[in-house]
Amino acid sequence: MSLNFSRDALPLLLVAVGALCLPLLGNDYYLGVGFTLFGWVALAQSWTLVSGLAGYISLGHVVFAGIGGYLLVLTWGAVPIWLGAIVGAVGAGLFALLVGLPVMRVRGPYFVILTFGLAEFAKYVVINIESVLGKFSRLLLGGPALQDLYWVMAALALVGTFSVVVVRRLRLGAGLIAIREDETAAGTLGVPTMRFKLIAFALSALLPGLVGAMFVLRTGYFEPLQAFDPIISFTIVTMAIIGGSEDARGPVLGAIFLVLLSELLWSNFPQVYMVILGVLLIGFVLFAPNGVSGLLDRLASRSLQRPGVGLV
Amino acid sequence: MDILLSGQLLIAALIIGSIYGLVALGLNLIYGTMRLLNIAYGDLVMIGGYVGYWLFTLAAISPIIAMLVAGVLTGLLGAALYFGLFRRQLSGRQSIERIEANSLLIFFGISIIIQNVTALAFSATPRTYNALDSLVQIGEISITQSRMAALLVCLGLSIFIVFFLRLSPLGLSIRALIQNRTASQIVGIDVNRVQLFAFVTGFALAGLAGALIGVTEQISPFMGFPFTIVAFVVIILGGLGNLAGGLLAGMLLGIIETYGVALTSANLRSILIYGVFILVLVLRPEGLLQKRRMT
Amino acid sequence: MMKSLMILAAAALAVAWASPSGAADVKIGYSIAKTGLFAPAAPSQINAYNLWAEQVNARGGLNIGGKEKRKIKLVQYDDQSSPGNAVRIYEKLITQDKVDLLLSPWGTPHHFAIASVVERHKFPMIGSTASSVQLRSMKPGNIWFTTAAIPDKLAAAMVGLLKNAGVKTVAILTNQLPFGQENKKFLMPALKAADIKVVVDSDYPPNIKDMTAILAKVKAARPDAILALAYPGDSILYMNKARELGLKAKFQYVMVGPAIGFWRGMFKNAASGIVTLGHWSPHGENARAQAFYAAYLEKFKEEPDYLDSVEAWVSTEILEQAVAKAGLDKDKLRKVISTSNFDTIIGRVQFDGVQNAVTPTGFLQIQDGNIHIVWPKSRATAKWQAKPGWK
Amino acid sequence: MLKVNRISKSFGGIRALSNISFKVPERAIFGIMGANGAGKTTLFAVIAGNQLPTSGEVWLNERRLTGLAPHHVASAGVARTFQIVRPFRGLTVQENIRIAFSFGSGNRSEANQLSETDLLSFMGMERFANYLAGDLTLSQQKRLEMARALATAPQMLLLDEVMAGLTATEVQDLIEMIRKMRAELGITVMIIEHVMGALMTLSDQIMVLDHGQKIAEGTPSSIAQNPDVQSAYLGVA
Repeated sequence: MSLNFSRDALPLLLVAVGALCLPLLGNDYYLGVGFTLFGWVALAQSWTLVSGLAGYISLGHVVFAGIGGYLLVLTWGAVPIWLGAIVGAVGAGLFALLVGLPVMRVRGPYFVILTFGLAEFAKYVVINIESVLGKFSRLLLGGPALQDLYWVMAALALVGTFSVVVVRRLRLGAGLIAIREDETAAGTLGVPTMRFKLIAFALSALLPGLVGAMFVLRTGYFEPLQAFDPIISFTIVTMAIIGGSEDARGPVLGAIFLVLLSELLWSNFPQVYMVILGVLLIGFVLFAPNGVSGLLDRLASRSLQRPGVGLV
Repeated sequence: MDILLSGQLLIAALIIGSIYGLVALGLNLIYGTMRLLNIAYGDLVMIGGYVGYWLFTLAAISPIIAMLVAGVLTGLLGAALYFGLFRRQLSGRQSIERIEANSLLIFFGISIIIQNVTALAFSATPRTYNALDSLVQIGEISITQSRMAALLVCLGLSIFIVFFLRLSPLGLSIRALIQNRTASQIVGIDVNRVQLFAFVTGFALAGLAGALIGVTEQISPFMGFPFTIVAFVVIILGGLGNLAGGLLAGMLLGIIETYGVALTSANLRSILIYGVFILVLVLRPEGLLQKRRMT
Repeated sequence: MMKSLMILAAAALAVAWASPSGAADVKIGYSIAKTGLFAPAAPSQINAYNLWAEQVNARGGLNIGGKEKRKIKLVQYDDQSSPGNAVRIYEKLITQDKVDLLLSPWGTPHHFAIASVVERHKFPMIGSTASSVQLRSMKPGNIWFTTAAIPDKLAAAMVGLLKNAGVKTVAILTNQLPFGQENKKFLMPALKAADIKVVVDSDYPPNIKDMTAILAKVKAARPDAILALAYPGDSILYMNKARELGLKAKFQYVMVGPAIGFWRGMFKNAASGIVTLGHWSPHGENARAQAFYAAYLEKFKEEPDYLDSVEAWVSTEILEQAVAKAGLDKDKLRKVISTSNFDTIIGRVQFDGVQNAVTPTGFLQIQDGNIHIVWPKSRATAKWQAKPGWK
Repeated sequence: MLKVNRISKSFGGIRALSNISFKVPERAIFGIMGANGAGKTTLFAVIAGNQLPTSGEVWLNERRLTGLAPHHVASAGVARTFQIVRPFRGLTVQENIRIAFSFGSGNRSEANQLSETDLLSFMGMERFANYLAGDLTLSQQKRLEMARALATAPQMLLLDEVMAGLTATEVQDLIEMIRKMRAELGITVMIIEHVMGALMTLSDQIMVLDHGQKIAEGTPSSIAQNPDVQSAYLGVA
């Protein structure tokens, strides 16, 4: 049961050391980049729990961030901010539990499309609630400073990374991987498939709820169309594919890779950046399906005996 | 209540339904035969829109002709993509689940590329043009020529394709491929050729529909996504891979869009559509019109 | 680990160095949507900024406090339509790129999102394409809004115009996006107070694809006026369908859309008589307005957007005049912007707190292919006319 | 040990199983034969909880299995293999087995105290321990499936055509192995097989299905002489 350095310790170290070092660079810009980076790490790690491990690819993970953000907005002023954020996370988790029962029965491409549809559905429900409440976008004035948000987000990224490292070592993780590989076989071998899928789905909703709340605090502004923007879901998937979704390394490497790339290119060539992103995505899917971390593994060992998923 | 009985509402439902049906038909053809989830589909509609725009603006060519050009162009793009990216994927030993998941991501990449190359080439500024805009009067109902054309072309083409698939030898092999891939190979169907045909036809239909849609909407590099969503909703309702089911589901969605709104309230439009979509997926993932499959 | 951090740092530095920063240039930064949801809306604003920088540089550069002239270098980033990215970009512009001045991003959400950034860094910025009553809750001092189209004022002005046109009944169709909802919220009580009856009131989602059902109800109700609180996409739906159904209301208001060049290109004569939101027209006496219109048309081969291009241009005019007085010192600049009078294409502008205290809220009408101010009467370039019917 | 009571299963209008009843005594090797589409695999799916029967019940000793989810059936002590193999392709052989170990029935009998390594050597797969399951040959994958099923420490094992496509020597090895399972681990075996010779030598008892109906049950020799079986299955008119 020893800790595998590359799979487990590396991503944790990357996040922890990164979180401590970025503020040393001195200005808001780096904190801002860090905030975004860690936000993506937390989201992509959460996604990995259900989509990487159990293989149920969610194309609607933004729904949890949106719900978290919206609950924070609804409780704004009534409860302390930290409590509002926690309400957001719990709300997102409960929502996952509730819809998970029917949703997690649906498989393959149906599941992918269903999660997408679910996020859009939730978006329009929130738009209608806001319209009934007579609200037209919400302005939250006097939220926490960037510094504070940065540390919270860094902590969320660390928790997210840790959760993937831990879950992979639990029976839960082994069961989820078995479900991904072959759900029917997993069931006959004694894996309680439905229960595990539900747990994974609910777990994968908690952190995004908090991240969504942080996003809202960062801009001080809430509008459903932005909070439930499907691009967020797509970006999560892209990061996981480019990084690899087998273990906790993938989301960290994917997020770093994409954020760096965007900081480099995006200034002067926004559309070119997007085109490169598209090319990269296709390239990784075709030639390196296990992402950057898969490439690392391949470099590390060239022997015939393959590493499998590294279950412990 | 008068509104519900009016011909105007009926024809609106038919127009939307037939556009949805045709757009979904192309997507379904590609999914059915190859299990590829083309989420760049709406972007092909966008390309069709631009072809119509430029041909009209630069050479005053009618959208009716432009739609054929658009169909050929997107069809060629389809052929290029098929040979460049997908043929290898499809002939490998990968499992269907793997192909589906991969294709989703590859097409997402293609979608980003198409959108942004278009934005680089033509800028993000929306474009519109004024063509086929005189009103046609049919009894009580009046309708612009462009929408009339959309109705006739989409409906006609859809029906033609469904009959083609039922009656022609090539259509038969496409249906065989949709039913059972391995068996098709065994009975000697040239799977590669049939796939190429379905892929190219699917792409061409999107471009063609796009040229018609572009007459009545603003054209911009990012206009495609809603069409992708709608097409997916439609083919889920009709059953993934079920071509005739998709056409009927397109009509059904057109009816929800018009009569649903008339009966309830317009602000519930998207909730209604996504609600039906989610219910169908959860309760009958094989589609409203598909028989339950033996497991 | 350290390696990737170093890469991160190196990358950021590379970006900073890559932008040539000769002492002679004034760096002016902004973020805008080049990709994503809002990308189609952004060019009207980008064009205005580019035209301004080009004209200023052709005049020898930006007048800094009356002492020197320096060439303008625009630093533009894509915010991918996300307010969160806009926040990050303005932080980068201020702390990393160390720009001398800021221009505003596109859209209300983005303005609101970056308000706290300019406030924290005490960096004055003149806003442009944003409107909401909520902007008044922004802390004054580092952000200002040029718009006169704030929904509560709009409601009052609209009622004035409706009464003037002899309207007794209206149908209201409202997009569920924030600006539509906000306008409706203020319009309803104002209409009631003025004894104008609302005969149809229907909200619809932003991704609506067909308006037949709604407009059939409107047709049956025969209102004097139709107020379509619409955005560009759905305003096209409205126009197509209203024309097919032959809606005869003499007053037809389409909120956002008609002010944009491409929109009018689509409808040509059919758009005649449509009233829309706006308080600028090139057809008045204002020489600056005529010059701007001519220069824009020549450079971009299309008309400016009567709302977005105009607001963006006004913000550059104010910035230019303020810098000429105050130089680049942030404190002086803040003081000058807060207290001075500016001469712009929408006339004299002065701020009271965060908002434009002078420009009256107005409406435009398309008449024979031209766009005229028809309200308020004091600024009208033409009289309001009943919609002539659909050709 | 296992009691199947009037099981029927239909899909739409098609009856895949009608009114099947039989008993499997403890430590038996119980063979099932029948043509393709006779309902054999459906029967396994119903016993293992992969499919719900339209009517009827399955009992394991005193426990009713019908209606239980597959993982509950597994923890009750019934394991199965699949006609079309379903290894966890992206996992190594060892990982495949480890998963079955950590889930599985949880009540390891005294006879079945095999460790992971024991099991690998029992099945003769030690040297493949670190291979990806997807890289194995078909016959190795079939072995892996059996190993994995054994790792759940079952009281009863359902083997679905594990010999199809194997060479004569491989078949012989497998027969020995199945006998060893019963002898050393005390496992009751139900086996579907098309390789007639193997089924005849292995089984204590054989049941014959035809179009979802049970047409015969008895010892191998009695089955071989049964005229109904001969006409329906062996194609002897």
